[in-house]
Amino acid sequence: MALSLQLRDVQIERGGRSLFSPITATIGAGTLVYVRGANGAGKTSLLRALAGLAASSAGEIRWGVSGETASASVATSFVGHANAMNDALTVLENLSYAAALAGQAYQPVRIGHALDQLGVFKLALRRVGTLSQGQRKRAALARLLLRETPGSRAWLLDEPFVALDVDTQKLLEQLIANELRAGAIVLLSSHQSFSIASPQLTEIAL
Amino acid sequence: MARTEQQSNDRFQGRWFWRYASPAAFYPVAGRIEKIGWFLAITLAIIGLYIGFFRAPTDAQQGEVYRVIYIHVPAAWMAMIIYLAMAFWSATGLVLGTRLSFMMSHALAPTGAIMAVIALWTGALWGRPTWGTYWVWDARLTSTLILFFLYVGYMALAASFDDKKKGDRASALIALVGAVNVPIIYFSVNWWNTLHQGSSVRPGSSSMASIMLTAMLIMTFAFWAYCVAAAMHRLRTQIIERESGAQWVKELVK
Amino acid sequence: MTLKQKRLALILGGLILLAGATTLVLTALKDNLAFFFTPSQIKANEAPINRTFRIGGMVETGSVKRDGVNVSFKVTDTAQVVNVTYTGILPDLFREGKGVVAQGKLDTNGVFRAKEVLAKHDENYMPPEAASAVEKANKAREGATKTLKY
Amino acid sequence: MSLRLAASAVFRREFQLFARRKSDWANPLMFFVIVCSLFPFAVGSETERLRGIGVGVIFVGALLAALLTLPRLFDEDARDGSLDLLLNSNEPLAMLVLARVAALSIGIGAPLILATPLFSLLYALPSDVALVLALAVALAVPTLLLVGAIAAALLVTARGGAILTAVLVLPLTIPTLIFGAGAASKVLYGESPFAELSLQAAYLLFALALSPLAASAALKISTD
Amino acid sequence: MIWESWSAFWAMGGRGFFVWGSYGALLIAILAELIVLRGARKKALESVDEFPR
Repeated sequence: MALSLQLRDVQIERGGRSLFSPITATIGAGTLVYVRGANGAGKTSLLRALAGLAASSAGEIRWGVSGETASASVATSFVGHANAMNDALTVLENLSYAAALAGQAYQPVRIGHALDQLGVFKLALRRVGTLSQGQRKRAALARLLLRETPGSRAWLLDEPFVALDVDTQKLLEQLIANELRAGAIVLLSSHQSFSIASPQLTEIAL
Repeated sequence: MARTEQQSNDRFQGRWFWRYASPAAFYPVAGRIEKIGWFLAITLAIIGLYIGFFRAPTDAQQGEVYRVIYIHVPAAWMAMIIYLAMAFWSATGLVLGTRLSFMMSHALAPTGAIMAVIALWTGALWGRPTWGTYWVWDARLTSTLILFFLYVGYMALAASFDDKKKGDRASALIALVGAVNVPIIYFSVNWWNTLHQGSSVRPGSSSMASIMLTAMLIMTFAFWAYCVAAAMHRLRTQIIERESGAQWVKELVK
Repeated sequence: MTLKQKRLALILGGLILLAGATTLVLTALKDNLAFFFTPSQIKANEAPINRTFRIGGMVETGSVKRDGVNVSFKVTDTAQVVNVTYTGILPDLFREGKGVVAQGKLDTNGVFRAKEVLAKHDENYMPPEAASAVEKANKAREGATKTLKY
Repeated sequence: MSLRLAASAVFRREFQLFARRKSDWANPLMFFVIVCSLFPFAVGSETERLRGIGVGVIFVGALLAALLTLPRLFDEDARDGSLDLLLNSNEPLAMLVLARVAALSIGIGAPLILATPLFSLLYALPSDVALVLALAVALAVPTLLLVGAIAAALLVTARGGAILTAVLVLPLTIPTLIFGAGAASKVLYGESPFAELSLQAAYLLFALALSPLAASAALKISTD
Repeated sequence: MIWESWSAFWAMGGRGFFVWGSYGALLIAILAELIVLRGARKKALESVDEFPR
C-alpha cells in the first residue's frame, strides 16, 4: 500500500491569472510536505486541487496507490478550514456520514476509537452546534483516522493547528508522525510553528 | 471536467481552425465580419423595406397592418436562432474549453433578448387590430415570452459570478439546459393553447404572395446580418476587456 | 463494480428513463386531443352546460346580426349549427364564411354566450382545427357506418 | 455495494436533519398554507370564482413553496464544508445528488401533497379534483426540485442566489405546471386527466434522467 | 407607387399607429443597442489605458 504523488508543471488560476509558477515534484511514501507561502499564495487552492476538489489550470496531478494510478478520492483525506460537520447532527452522525461517502460501512467502533485518539470520545453523541471551536476541530480531525489501515491515505491538512490548544497540537503532531511512519503522505500548510518527526521532509514554497 | 485551453491546444496543434480559436487571432477577423454585417444589414433593410412598403400590395384580409410582418417574423426567428447559436457555442466551450466560444455565447445573448422583445412588442401591436387584443396567451407569444425569460436568466447568471471563468461555464450549462427544454416548453404551451395562426411559410408550398414573401425574406437576412454585426462588435469589446493585460491590446489602443 | 461498469449502468438507467418518458408521451398523444368543441359535439350533448369552454367552426354566411354592440351569429361545421351571442367589438378578421373560435358558456336553451371571440386566419383562411372539424362532419354525413371519435 | 451505502447515507442524513429541524419542512408548508389562504381575500369568496382559480392557486402555491427550499440543497453544506465530502466521494456525484433530491422531495413534498386536498375543499373543489390535484402536485414537486437542483448547484457560491434561482427555475417548470393544472381542470370539467398526467410523468422521468448529471456538472463548476 | 399620397402612406389604411408603433419600437431598440455597444467599447478601451505601459 505504498502511496506516491507526482506533480508535473501544476498551475492554478484564480480570476484569470496564475497563482504560482509551475510546480513539479515527486513525493514518495512517508514524506511530510510543508506547503509554505504568504496569504493568497494559493496554499488552499493547491491542497484542494490535490484533493480533487478543484481543477488545476495546467499540468498533471497523479496519485498512486501500490504503483497504480488512483483517483484523489481514494488516495486522500482532506481537512480544510471548514469542519465538514453539520451543526444539527451529532459528531457520530457526521462522522458516519463522512465514512459512508468514503466507501466504508457503518463502524461505530472505529469511529469511537478515532474520537478516543483525539480525546473527544465523550462528545460522540453531542450535537456539533453545542461544541466549542477547538472541540469541533478535534472531532473533524477524527475523520482522518477513519481510513482503512494506518498509512493508506494521504492527509491533506489546511491549517490544521488553528483553534487547537498546545496539548492538542502536540497530540496531532504525534498522530501525523505515526501516520508517516505507517507510510502515509502528509501535506500541510500552517502559519504556526510545529515539530513533527518525519523520515522525509519536503517543502513546497509558493 | 472541461479541458483547459492549453491542453486542447496541444491536441489540435496544427489544425487551421485552431488558430482562430484564440481571441487575439480572431479579433481582426471579427472586425471584418462586423463591417460586412453592418453593410449587408443596411443595404438589405433598405431593399426589403422598399419592396415591402412600395411594391407589395395591400393584404386582402388584414389591410395595411400586415406590413408589421416584415419585422415581426424575422425578429421572432432571430430570437429562436440566436438561442440555438448560444447553446451551440456554450456546448463547444464546455467540450473544448475554448474561451472564445464562451465569449461568442455572451456576445449573442443581449441581441437575442432584444429580438425577443421586438417580436413580442410588434406581435402585440399587430394582434390588437387583427385578433382584437394586444395580448393573447397563445402558443407562440407565450413561448417567445418564455424564451425571453431564458435569455434574462442566462445573462443574470453570467453577471453574478466575479470569476469570469466560472461564470462562463455556469452560464454555458444553463444555456444548454434551456436549449434542451425549449422544445418541451414549446410543445407544452402548444398543447395548452393552440389558438394562433398556422405558420404561413413552409418550404415548398408557400401561401404568401411571392412579393410579400420576398420582402420578408430579404428583411430576415437584414436582421441576420444586423445580429451578426452586433454580436461581433460585442465580442470584440469583450476581447479587449478580458485581454486588457496583453501586449497586443495595448498596442491596439495606442 | 468497476468505475467503468458503474458509468455504463448509469447511462443505461438514464436511457431507460428516457424511453419511459417517450412511451408516456406517445400514450398521451393517443388520448383526446380536442381543444374545443364542434357544433356537432354540442348538439350531441357532449359539451357541458354552464361551464366555460371553446367552440370552433365557421361563421355561417348571412347569419351575423348586429344590434349596437350586441352581435349574434351562427357557428357551423357544415353538419350542425349553434347560435352564438356576443357583446363587444369583433376583431378585423371576423368574417362570414371564415373560421372562428369563441370562448364562453352554453345556456340551457342551447345558445352559446361568448365572452370572447377570436378570429383566426391562415393559409387556408380557416384554423386547421376548424377545417378538420368541417372535414369530420362531412365524413360523418357521408358514411353512417363510420363511427367518429373526437 | 458502496454506491448504495453512500447514497443511502446521503438519504438518511436528510431525514436526520428533517427530524432535528422541523422548520425545514414546516416552513414551506406554512408558506403554502398562507399563500393559499390569501387569495380569497383578494378575489372574493363566491364559490364559483374560487372554484375557477382554485386549481391554479394551489398548484402555483405548492411550486413556490418547493422553490423556497432549494437553497437548502447545497448552501448550508457549502458553508460548513460538508459539500467537500460529497464532491470527494468515489461514487458518481450524480447519484448522490439524486439521493439528496429524492429525500428532499419526500420531506418537503409529502406535507405539501397532504395539504393539497385540504385546500381543495376550501376552494370548493370536488373530491375527485382534490385527489388528482394532489397527484399532480406529487409529480410536480420532484420535477421542480430536480430542475432546481441545477440552479441551486450553480449558485452555491454566486451572488443573489435565491432570486436568481427563481428566475432560472420557474420558466423550466412551465411544462409541469401546464400539464398538472390541466389535469385537475379536466377532472373539474368531467373529463379524463390521463393524457395530462402521463405527460407530467414523462417530464418528471426526463428530468430524472438528465438533471442529476447537469446538477453534478454544475456543482463541479461552481466549487472549482 | 401603390400609395396615393404620403399622407395615405403614413395613415397605413387607418392602422398607422400599429404599423409605425412597431417600426418605431424596432428603431428605438436598435439605436439603444448601438449606443450601449459604443459605450461598452469606449469603457473597455479606457480600462486598457489605465494599465501601466
